[in-house]
Amino acid sequence: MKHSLTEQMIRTAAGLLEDNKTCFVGSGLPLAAASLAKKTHAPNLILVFEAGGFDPEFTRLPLSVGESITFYHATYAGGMDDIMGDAGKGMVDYGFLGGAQIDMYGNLNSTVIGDYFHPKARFPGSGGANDVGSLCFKTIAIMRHEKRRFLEHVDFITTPGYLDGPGGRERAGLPAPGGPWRVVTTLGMMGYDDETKRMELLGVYEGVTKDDVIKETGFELIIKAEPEILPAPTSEEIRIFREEIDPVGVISGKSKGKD
Amino acid sequence: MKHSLTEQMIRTAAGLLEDNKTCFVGSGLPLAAASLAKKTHAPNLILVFEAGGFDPEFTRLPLSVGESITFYHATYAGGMDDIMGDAGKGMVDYGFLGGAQIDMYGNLNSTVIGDYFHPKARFPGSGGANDVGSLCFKTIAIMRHEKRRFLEHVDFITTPGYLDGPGGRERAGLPAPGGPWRVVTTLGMMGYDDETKRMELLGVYEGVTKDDVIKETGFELIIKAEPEILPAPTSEEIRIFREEIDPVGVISGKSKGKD
Amino acid sequence: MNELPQGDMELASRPLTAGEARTWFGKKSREQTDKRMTAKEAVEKFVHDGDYVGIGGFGHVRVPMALICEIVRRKKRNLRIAGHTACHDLDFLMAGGCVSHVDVAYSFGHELRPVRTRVGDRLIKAGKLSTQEWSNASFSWRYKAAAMGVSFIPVKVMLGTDTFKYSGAKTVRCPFTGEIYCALPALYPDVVLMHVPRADKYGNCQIEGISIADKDVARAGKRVIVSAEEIIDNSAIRENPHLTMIPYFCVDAVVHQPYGSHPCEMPGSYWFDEEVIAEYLKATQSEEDTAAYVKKYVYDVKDFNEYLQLVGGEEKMKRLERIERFEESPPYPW
Amino acid sequence: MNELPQGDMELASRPLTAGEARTWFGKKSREQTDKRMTAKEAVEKFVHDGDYVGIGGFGHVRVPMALICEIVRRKKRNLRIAGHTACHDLDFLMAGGCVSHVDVAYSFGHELRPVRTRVGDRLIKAGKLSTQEWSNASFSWRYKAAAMGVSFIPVKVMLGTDTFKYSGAKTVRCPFTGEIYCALPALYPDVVLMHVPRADKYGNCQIEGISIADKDVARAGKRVIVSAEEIIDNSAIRENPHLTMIPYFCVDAVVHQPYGSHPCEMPGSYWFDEEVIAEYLKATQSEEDTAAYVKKYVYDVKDFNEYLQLVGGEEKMKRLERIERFEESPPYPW
Repeated sequence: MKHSLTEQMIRTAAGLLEDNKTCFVGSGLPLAAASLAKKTHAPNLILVFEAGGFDPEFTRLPLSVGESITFYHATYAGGMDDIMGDAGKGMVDYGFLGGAQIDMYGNLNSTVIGDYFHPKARFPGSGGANDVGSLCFKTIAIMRHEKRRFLEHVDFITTPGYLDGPGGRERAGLPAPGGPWRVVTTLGMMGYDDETKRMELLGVYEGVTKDDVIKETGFELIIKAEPEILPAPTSEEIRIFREEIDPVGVISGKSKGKD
Repeated sequence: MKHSLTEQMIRTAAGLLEDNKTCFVGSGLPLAAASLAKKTHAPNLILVFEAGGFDPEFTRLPLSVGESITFYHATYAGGMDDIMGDAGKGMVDYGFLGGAQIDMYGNLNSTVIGDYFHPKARFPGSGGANDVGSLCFKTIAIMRHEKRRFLEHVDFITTPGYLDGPGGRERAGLPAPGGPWRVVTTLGMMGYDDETKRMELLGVYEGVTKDDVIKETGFELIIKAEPEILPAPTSEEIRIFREEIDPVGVISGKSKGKD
Repeated sequence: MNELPQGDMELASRPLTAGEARTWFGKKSREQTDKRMTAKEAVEKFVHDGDYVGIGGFGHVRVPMALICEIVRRKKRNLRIAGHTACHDLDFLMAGGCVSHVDVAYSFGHELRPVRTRVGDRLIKAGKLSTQEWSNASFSWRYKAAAMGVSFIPVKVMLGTDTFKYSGAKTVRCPFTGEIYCALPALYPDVVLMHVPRADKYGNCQIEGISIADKDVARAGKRVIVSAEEIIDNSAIRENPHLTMIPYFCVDAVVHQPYGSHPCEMPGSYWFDEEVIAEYLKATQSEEDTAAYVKKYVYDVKDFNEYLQLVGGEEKMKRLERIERFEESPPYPW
Repeated sequence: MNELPQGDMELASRPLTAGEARTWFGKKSREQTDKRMTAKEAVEKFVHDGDYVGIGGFGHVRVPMALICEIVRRKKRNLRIAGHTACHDLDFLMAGGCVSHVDVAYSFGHELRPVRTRVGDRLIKAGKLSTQEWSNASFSWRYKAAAMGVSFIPVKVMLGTDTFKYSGAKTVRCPFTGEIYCALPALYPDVVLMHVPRADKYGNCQIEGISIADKDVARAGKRVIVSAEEIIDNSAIRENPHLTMIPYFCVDAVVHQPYGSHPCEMPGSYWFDEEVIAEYLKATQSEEDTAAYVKKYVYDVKDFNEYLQLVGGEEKMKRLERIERFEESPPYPW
């Protein structure tokens, strides 16, 4: 079955999630990825919502990380302070993040393009992203892979990656362990080099080359070996996504006449 | 009707409580006083319990400030952090305190007699007393009036009064306004001089003289005028106490064969 | 390291000292009086131009839209808003010309909806809106500090980022471990707007489901207006005192307003009115259409009940209730 | 003032750094597994000599007496106890010879009961028990700091007193207002003992009525043993997720123990067994009688259910239930 790029990204992100782990999810792609993981290899993955929902049983995709579906038949429905305290104490394993820009240390910008006081574009800001990036053990960024987004320096560090490199988080006072782990993009998947904390190419999608990735990355990517070809979604995974997770097409764009 | 000394003290403490105010109460005399106030001149006095109960409807006297009666048909039953946060923010007007010793600035000892590490007697410690003494607007101490209890210096400051006098609370960082207000004893009632923050005799019970009080006070009491004679409990007040508040005699001691 | 890092921005809302806090809250009445009034009365009495405003709920979930519409109708100006996931609530206040400053955590967005609101953008580009940055958890903890009656609270977020640099936060060292913490200033809004499922006439409120930060938000507000889907008897509150999330002594006004969160969701009761939200988002693409939207849905109706009629009345509300109960599929009309 | 005041005592339980906390709690399982076991198994597995112990409930209200009896039976030694209103719970552990240190807020007392326990007195005078001082609210906030994952929290109590001097607290200045605050160290007990009305087999717990500090105590414990009056199905937990006060991932062991708080009160279920408390208080007047009491009610019975038989069995329990429901007058047998 032919899959869309969105479905490829969702499958790649889903594959990162181990069973019986906790995961902060936002609405949209992260939730789709976590839902796919739950319906395939990680049935006991636990979804955590920053507004207070913990481990709900889904009936449809929420539009908001605070709407009632995020705590429908949940294990618990608390406050944001509860959930964020739990995360601070190391109870949340994964966190999904998005952004308009990312740099080689995984710092993310979801605040402004250009000067803060005279922005070319103003985005919603941190929301819970700074908190997730500060407190989760392993964060997974999901991004469009474009040169104007993968930058030497982001215009604004909304959410901490490794900040200025090795030891940067510790110097700033961020609690260890924690930090960026994977970046799932429209071209493939990156990780981070243990020593330098710089972004490293791990894999590409079928039909994408190393050079395609280099061309769309505005900083020097660490490439230690030929990137693996990431598995495409299986027919069953595509079916699950289209029929069970996003039948209306909120994420795929079908609902708004796209695809 | 002949009243007991306990009844006199309860009546005197009750008379201090204005309607529509909030009051931290412990079990025992404070609760009896607050209950009497509610059943006479202050029907809307609001009882607050440090463990989390707020404005319960009583059916019998609690033995513990945490037992279910302290939140039976209450307005709210929260946590100690809620209640103490409310108090810190100035939502609790009165607080009752007890102790083994008191000094002229209203500092109270409910921890040890003698040296801390080799005490002659060990008492339960602060409990919520330090918190009440730190956070309520006006605290009311209830004490036996004896020279060995009313001391120049207490052995241990468990609960802050005015500490070392004017400005003492502010220097220590305690939030203003707040502090000691009244002391109801087995002989009468004291307050505090505005300027010096020292204890001042305000009134005595029928049959008690100023000299009786001076004799049982181990520091110089401020006496600006002849102390007023405090009203004795009325027959109706005695009846309410004996029949409605403490029918079993838990507070009066009847239940344990005294009185 | 002698000099501890601190944010560059001046706080839009300075924390009260413990003494200032108790002086203010000490004057709030403890009396159990009937605080019911109309939204108009509540807004006139308790919302003033220039106020710093905290909003309960979560952006477009359980948000006090009836109170917000009334603030727009009464043309309050220069409000400064805590953007603790502020979506439709903040956006509509901006569309109504009421806002001069936003403390941003999540603002200027509508989460998953694909149409972007242009209201904040236009204000920022016109130099009519100042901002500074925080995070969602930071707001929760700033409110918690206020609820505790302290002026700051140490946390482990915001550190090392521009979110910190463009905030008014500071850093402190833990006196026990020597670690650096982000010191957040307590947030005491001048006025808090909150929508709840149930309240009694005194202001005791019950909320099911996630509480976000509302327990602390209500305790932090210098003045608090609550709107409620339903007014229940005080005896029902007292039957389950552990369900009282907000005690009456925090609350200054109680406004009875069924569907008071429309077009946003009321968990367990009614879903988003995505048709109305879509119409709004479309209108925000131009200044003129925005003004026309506000005129049609606020100025040209006398109150929120008339607005509810205008957007579809009982038939629409029953449909939103069926969607919330999973009895009907939701529309995605963007 | 350059030098800020600090307490003289060395902390009995140092706060974890944020990194230490997340390293410990990060290793706790998130898996929803059946954690039911006997009190014996739970105590053997999770309570070790020398542990710092936090106890839920309030002194003699909703206290985990079955777990405490088991600790006495298993002869755990040198426990250090958070005396956050510790009454019968702490006293009985001391009577059993299990305790070497108490962080006192309220300890060595039984509130309104006129007979004083002598257990603590004897230990202190024999030099067998060390102490330091805190207040009740301080304990609540020390647990809250731990629940938040931070190492300290600023508060406005204890300042200026000997309670502060004989504690391990310090002071800090607010970086915003310049005020002095008491800095409390986060409290992460090695093990927490907690009794609740209802839990599922995974450890999700519901509690009605006042919560004291239990929401935070459970989140602060490095290991947490919960005993429950009733085990309910996970689906019942999920019907009302906002009633989950303690989520399963905090909990290491679930012990099903009806009347698990006896002779103390279980709010809404059964009242104090004042006859047993009076017998205990009388016994504590001498070392020999104390030992005999412990032998009779702990060593000479095989478990808590046998103890319940010994103190009057079902008939007694039903009577305590009637008293709690106001259907019968309580005895005051001291």
